Amino acid sequence: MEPLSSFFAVSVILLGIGIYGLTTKRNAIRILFSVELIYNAANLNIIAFARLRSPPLVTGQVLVLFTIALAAMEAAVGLSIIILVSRLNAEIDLSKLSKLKG
Amino acid sequence: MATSLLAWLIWITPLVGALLTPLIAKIHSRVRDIAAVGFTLVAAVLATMTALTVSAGDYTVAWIPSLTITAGVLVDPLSLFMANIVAWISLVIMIYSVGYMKGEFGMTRYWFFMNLFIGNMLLLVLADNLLMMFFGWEGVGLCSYALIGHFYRDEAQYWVGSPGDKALGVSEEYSPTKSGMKAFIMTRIGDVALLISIFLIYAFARTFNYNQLVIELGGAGSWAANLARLGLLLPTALLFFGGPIGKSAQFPLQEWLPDAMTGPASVSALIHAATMVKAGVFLTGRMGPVFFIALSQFNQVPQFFGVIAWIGAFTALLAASQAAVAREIKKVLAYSTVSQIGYMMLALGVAGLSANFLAGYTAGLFHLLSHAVFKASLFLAAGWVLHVTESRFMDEMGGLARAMRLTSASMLLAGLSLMGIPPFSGFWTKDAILSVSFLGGQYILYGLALATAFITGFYTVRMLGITLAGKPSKHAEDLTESGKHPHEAGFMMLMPYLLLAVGSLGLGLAYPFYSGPLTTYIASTFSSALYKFPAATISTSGLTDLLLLSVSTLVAVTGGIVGYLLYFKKTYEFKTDMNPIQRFLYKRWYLDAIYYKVFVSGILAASRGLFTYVEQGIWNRLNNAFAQDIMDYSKASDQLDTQVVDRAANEVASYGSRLSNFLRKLQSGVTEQYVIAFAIGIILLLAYMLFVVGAT
Amino acid sequence: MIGLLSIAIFLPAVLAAPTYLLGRKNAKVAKILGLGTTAIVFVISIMILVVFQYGQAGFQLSESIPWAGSFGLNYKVGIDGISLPLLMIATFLSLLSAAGSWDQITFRHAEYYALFLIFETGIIGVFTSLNLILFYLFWEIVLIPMFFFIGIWGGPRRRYASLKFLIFTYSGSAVMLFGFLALYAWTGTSAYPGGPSFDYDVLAARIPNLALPLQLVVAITTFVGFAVKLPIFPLHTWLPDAHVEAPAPVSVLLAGLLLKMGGYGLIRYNLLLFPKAVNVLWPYFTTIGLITMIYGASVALVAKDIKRMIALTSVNHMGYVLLGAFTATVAGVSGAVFQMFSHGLAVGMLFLMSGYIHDHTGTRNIDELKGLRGKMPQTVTLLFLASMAAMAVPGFANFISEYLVIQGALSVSYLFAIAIVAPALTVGYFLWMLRRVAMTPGVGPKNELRLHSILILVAFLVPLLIFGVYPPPILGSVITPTVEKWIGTIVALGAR
Amino acid sequence: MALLSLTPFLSLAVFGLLATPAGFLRFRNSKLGLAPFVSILGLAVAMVSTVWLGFTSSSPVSFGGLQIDSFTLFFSGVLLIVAMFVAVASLQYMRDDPNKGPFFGLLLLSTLGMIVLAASMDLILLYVGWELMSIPTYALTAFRKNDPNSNEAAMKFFVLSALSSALIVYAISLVFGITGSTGLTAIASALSTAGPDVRPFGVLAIVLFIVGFGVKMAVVPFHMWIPDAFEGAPVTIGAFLAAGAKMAAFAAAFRVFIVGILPFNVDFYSTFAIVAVVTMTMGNVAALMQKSFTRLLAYSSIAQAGYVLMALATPFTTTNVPLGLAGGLFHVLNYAILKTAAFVAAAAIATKLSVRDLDSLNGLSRRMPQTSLSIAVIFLGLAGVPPLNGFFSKVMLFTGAIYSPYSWGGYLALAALINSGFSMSYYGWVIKRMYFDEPSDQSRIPEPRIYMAVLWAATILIFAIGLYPDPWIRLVLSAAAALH
Amino acid sequence: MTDLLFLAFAAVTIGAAILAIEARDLVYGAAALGIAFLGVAGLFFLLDAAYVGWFQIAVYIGAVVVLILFTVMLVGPKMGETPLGLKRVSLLAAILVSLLLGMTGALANATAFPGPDSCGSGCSLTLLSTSLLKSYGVQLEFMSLVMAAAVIGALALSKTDRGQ
Repeated sequence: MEPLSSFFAVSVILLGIGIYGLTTKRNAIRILFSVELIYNAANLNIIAFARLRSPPLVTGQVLVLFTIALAAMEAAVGLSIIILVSRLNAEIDLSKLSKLKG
Repeated sequence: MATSLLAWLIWITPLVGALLTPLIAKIHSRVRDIAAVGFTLVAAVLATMTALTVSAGDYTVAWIPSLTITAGVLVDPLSLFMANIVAWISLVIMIYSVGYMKGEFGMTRYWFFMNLFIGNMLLLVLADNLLMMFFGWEGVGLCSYALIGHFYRDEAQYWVGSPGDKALGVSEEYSPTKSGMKAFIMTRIGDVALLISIFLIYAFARTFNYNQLVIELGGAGSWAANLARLGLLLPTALLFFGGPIGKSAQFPLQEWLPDAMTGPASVSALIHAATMVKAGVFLTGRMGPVFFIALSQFNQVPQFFGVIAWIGAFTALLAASQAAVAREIKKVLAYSTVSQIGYMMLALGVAGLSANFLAGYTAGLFHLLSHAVFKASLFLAAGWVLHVTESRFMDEMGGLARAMRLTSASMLLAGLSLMGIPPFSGFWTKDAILSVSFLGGQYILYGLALATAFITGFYTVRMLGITLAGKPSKHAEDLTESGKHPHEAGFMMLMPYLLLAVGSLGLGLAYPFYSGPLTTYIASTFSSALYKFPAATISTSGLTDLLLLSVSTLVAVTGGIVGYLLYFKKTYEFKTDMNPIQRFLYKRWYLDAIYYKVFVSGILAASRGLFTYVEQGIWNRLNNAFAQDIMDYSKASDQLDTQVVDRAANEVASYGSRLSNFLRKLQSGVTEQYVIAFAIGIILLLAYMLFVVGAT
Repeated sequence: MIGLLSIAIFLPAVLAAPTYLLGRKNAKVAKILGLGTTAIVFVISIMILVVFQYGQAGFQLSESIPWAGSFGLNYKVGIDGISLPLLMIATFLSLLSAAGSWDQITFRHAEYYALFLIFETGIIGVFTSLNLILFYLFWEIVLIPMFFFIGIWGGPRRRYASLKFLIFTYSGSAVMLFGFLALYAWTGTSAYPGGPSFDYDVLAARIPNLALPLQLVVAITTFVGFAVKLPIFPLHTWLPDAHVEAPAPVSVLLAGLLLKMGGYGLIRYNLLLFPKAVNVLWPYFTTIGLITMIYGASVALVAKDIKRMIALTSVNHMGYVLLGAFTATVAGVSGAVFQMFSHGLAVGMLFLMSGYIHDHTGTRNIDELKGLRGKMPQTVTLLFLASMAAMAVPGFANFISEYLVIQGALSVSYLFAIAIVAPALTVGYFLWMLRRVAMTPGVGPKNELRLHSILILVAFLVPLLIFGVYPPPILGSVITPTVEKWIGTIVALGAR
Repeated sequence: MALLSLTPFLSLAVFGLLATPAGFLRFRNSKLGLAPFVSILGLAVAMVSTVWLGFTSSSPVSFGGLQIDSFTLFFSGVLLIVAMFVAVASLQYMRDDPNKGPFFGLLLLSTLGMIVLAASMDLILLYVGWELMSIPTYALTAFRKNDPNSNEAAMKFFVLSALSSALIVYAISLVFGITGSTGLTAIASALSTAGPDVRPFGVLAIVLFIVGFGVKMAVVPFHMWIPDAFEGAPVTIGAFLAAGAKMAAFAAAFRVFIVGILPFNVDFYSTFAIVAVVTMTMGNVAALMQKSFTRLLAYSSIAQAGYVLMALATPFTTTNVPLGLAGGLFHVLNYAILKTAAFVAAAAIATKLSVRDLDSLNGLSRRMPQTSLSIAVIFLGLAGVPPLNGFFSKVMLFTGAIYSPYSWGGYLALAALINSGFSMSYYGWVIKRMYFDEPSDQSRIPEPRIYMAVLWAATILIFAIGLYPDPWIRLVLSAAAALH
Repeated sequence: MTDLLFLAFAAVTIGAAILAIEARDLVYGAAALGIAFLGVAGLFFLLDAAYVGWFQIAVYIGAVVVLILFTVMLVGPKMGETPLGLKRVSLLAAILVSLLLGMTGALANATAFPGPDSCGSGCSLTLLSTSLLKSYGVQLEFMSLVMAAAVIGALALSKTDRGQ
């Protein structure tokens, strides 16, 4: 089996892509993508950590089940907010959503 | 104890009287006047009774316990001598005031301050310690200030100085309020020196009490020794003398007294001739012996007493020279007072310089007595003359002798006494001073004093000649034409100065009889074993005495003759174009102007600078700027604040609001920028944890 | 058991609520309740005066109730010879100021008197509390009513002045609080059995064992807090603004009492708690005091507004307190305490008078006040007397106090002879003011104060004169024994 | 019976679920409907049971990862007060909203999530609680559906909050990786023996936890959503976010750091100290120039977060007394009351004046005297003026800092005190506006009774806690001890 | 074998993730995101977490991606995205991310990882289900409440109110 460092590397790269997306993208939905990628990175980490230790732990899988479910629910509410925003505003471009400031 | 209460009451009575005056004034103005005189009378009687019944001693009560300071009344020959002079002359002048001040406004205030003054003066004289003395000292200064400015409405008739008088561009005209303030501040300079000295003495002696100070003099561990060890004894003594210099108007603080003539004549007579200005002489007399003993242990006597003597002699000459050209009658008298006090100081100074301390000492005090009498008389008479002629300038008088015989006679008597013509009291006492300086070997001082005597003769005759003799001036004639004939004063006013003038003659006639006993009496002040004065008496031959007497008389008479020749025959006219010497003297040697330029203008300029550049310029701005910026922002809603607030924003302090604004603008509302900040935050935290805290 | 002190402290605050509620409908009720309460408190303070045992050095009438004991906080009050004069002047000036407010406050009476009573609670509390946090609590309570006094009832620049006042003093007290908390923490270590505490007596016993650097830190930080209130030279700029804008009765409180809080704190907390630190710091503190004295006097010399001038004299006079306190001599400290007492009365009178004059003439500009004598002869006489007191003319209590301070300073170092410049300058600016205001020919019709106003002003004078001539009742049997004891203690512990 | 300890949770869950359907029922023809009363009843039951539990239960009770100890009860009390105030104020504020059922339902569920956060001794539960708290607040922030500001606020809030949730999960993953457990006690024991090789992961986890919690705690620089969200959200929800969500995040942080990570030999204290100073300074400085009342409140709440952070920087004294921690908890209580009340006052102003500009506050004392008075009291409390409640918690916090074993403790306290002094400039400025400035419109404005009830209740609490702090200090000390 | 599979899954995941972020069309992006989720699920399979893998596919692809697609459809015409005005921002982002990655990499390098072990009972589904229901019952309860809340919230937000 691959060593933990490989999985960790994938996880960190996913985290990086997520943060990159967050910082450079302006579309709300795409920002949601980025957040989901970070979740996946974390989940991958957990599973890998749980499996690649002696003895392997089942708790990791339980944790990931929770995070997957909760992230999905969060995404659901987030998407409904996006829909709401799109109703009143011309677009869901976050850089245009800057009436509240300073 | 019961009898010592008499001594306490001497100074308490007039003080209480002063406080009661406003209340009594509510009853009737007449009652008020009588009561005011009455309080003084009680004080005078008490003073005499004390002298007769109370045994010498120091009567004390607790006062400031944290420093074990007591309050007390010191009954000894010196204090009683002074107290009696002060109280009785005050009484005479108070009586004069009843007539003189009739119908003037602010009489309640006048009586209040007069009695307050008398009370404080008596306190000054009777106090048994320096601190209480200082109370009185400040009190008389304050009353003087108030009374000089009595005519605070500043009507031109009460000013001093000829219209347009200027020296070095500084106006030499003084209104009552201005001169009052000048007097207070100038004397205050001396007071500061005095206060420092008192503190220094206290710091080492741990007492203010005169007797204690003397008792603790002896030995190596005494306060004087400790002061001397630090080299502070002589400075302390000299600083102490600063007080007398200021109060008694000696050089270099003599300039306030001539201008103090803006006060009513009675005030001038009481405060600026007879009593307060003598406080300096008294204090020197009080502490002089103490310093003498103290300094003699360290051979520093000549330095201190030399200063006194030289200042006295120089002031005498300086003031006399100014009196010789003065235009206003009261100013002549004021200069003369300064000059005569200079004599007294000279005497006290020479006392320390010569072998026989007591001779000089008593000469000074005797001159104090005789001067008090004749100068009070002169002032009071001058007051009447001023009143009658409605002018303060001598050149607007003239020929008064015909209409006012008694006044003229009394002025003549007192004037002769001032000149030092035998057998008037002034002759004896001035001669005593001259002879102690001569016999003490101080020939230069003697020369100065002799010169002064010459000028004194001159200016006295000049004054009498211009005012009393000759023809009436144009001003006087105008007055007569308008129906205001010069006339004699009423009894209540005439009596006081006539009495004093005659008294001056009487004192002179009786001098040979009482001088011996009185000397002994005053000398008994120093009966304590502590006063180890040089015992040597100056042995003089009768011939020397006679010679000295003749010389001084001759000099005074010569001066008088010069004056007579110049002023008795001609009508005097005041001319603005004077020869250089006259101008120099008339402008008061330019001392006043220089003082003003240096101190008043200088200090004001400095203060203003401090205010403008430091207070407003730096601190206010620095501190304001922060609040300032808040206000700037609020201008939309609050115009007023911004308009009032100084708009100069300070760079340093406005950082706060600028930063705040910067942070506010940083909040751009754009989410992606928030995320960038977020990412930067993570990096910084991680970096800190890794590199500073250390991950491994 | 609630003692006299607690009653004196809390009675005003308790009565503030009815004053506000009942006074809202009828201004007169507010006035009567406000004035009545201050009168009652004054009577209570007289009772305290009766009960007080003279000549004793320790704290008396002490009360101690656990308040937040879990945190070392106790409600602890008591008075000694240092606080008694200040307590008396607090109740007395409050009474007079409330009486002076009768005419001079013309709107929003209910709020005014309610705040006034809260202020009185605060000020009495400051002078009596013996627990650091309790002290701080009262200290801050004083701030808020004052902020409103200036901001609502003040002059044209009131908003600016009130905010400046608030920010300055609050920042100062924040720094001071640091000192208090540090004291709690540093004397709460296991080296000191009994757990951490804010109690004054406990701390006084512990601090001598505290290391010098720590003492220095606490001494300096608390000094900042007190110095802003006092105020000292570079931190004084809030004062002229606050005084000028505040209504006259409030200026009385401000100058008469609020500044004294700083002085009291300096003596009670800064001087007496840190003997070792004082030993290091006194030259600096006294020098600051000296600078403050001279600076205040110099700036007052050119002030055009009479109120501003009086305000700046406070800076001048409070410099004496600082100088006297840190000489750490019996004379200096007694003088400082006595100076607070006498200055409170003198400057209070001056401020109240400036308010009356302003009401009657419509101006406070010294140059415009020329000829006042014609309009208000009695007032001018009183102005004379008050100025004499402030000038420290012998016979007024101020002379004794200023004298004692200078005496104390000179006994420490002869360099302090410079201090004598200050009284000379003081006389200068007062006389100059008097010359322009009082010594000029009277103009205009007579417009004299009413009798009760004059009586209020005279009431200030009475104690000034009595204690000026015969100070032993206050100096000898109250202040000095306490000061002697404390000075003895701290000198033994290393203060100079 | 141990199950009784769950009453607060159960009542919030049950009533929270009931509230939504109850929203469809009318109550005596009133426009309000039944939902608000159901939810207030639920909150009351939870509150009463919490207080009752506080007085009766002595030893901590555990259910799975749920631990009911005095820390939990303390936080549940605080959060319930906040929720109660918010709910009551919302009676007025949401009067015309047709969706009261979901609103109050979500409010209760979110409150439940907050309490779960405070009670969780297990990271999975912590995460569940975190989401239970967050998800309803996203919806609540967007609740003014036709208000673009509300939408925008919700959007920003959601984006950053979701990011923070993701980072927390990532942090949990790392901690799990190191320790192989999600229970905090197990984590603590594992970390105490952790070798140097896992330290880097631990450090990364700590950073991510700080960031994740920091978003809700308003730690600079993760605070930037806060002013926007508070301004855009319905004002009562602003209060809920500022006082409830933030304090719950602190509860989570206390649990994780004090219980879980404390034994780990990494000096995170100085990190927190720096973060605390930066946060309070930034909050105070930025508040100075704000033009809107709610934004000013937002920045002041950021500054207050800085003070509470000191509890994490210096939790224990040299004598190992949790003084700083207790001070932090006390400040949580005081801050929650003060800030909720401040937002309710803002709501009162916003409903009546329909502007949130600070200029509208000019001369408010004459137009809305009760509101102005309570704002003045609240602001003085926030500034830490005695004898108001904020003073004592600050004193404890600052003392704790000086008293801590770290050499920088004194500097931290001094920085905090200077900040505290500085903060008076904008608090005083607002008071000045209300009391000293002239209003452009003199007319008296009627003050809604419901808001006034909340404001007076808060004012009384502010004074009561300030005047007699002893029981509260004891309470926070025992709560702090429960953590340790 | 597993090496190859790992590499494949990892490559698919990372590539799809980048595509999801960078694809111009959001529908493609959503599809790419789904593929990335699939890749992660594959990695889960590799790590003997089959149940979690299936759960991932069900929830992420079955629910999340579908929701996203729906949203994209609904919002559809307003999907425009202003391009970054400044290249510098993306440069900054790249620098930030690489810094983050570098630091994390440095962290990871310093850490010794435990070696793989046989799975044994640790991977059994029974254990998972029992521990989920028994040990984490409370968590599960609360998660159901989160679901309820999410549903209520989503409904309340998407519901069109009368008269509006």
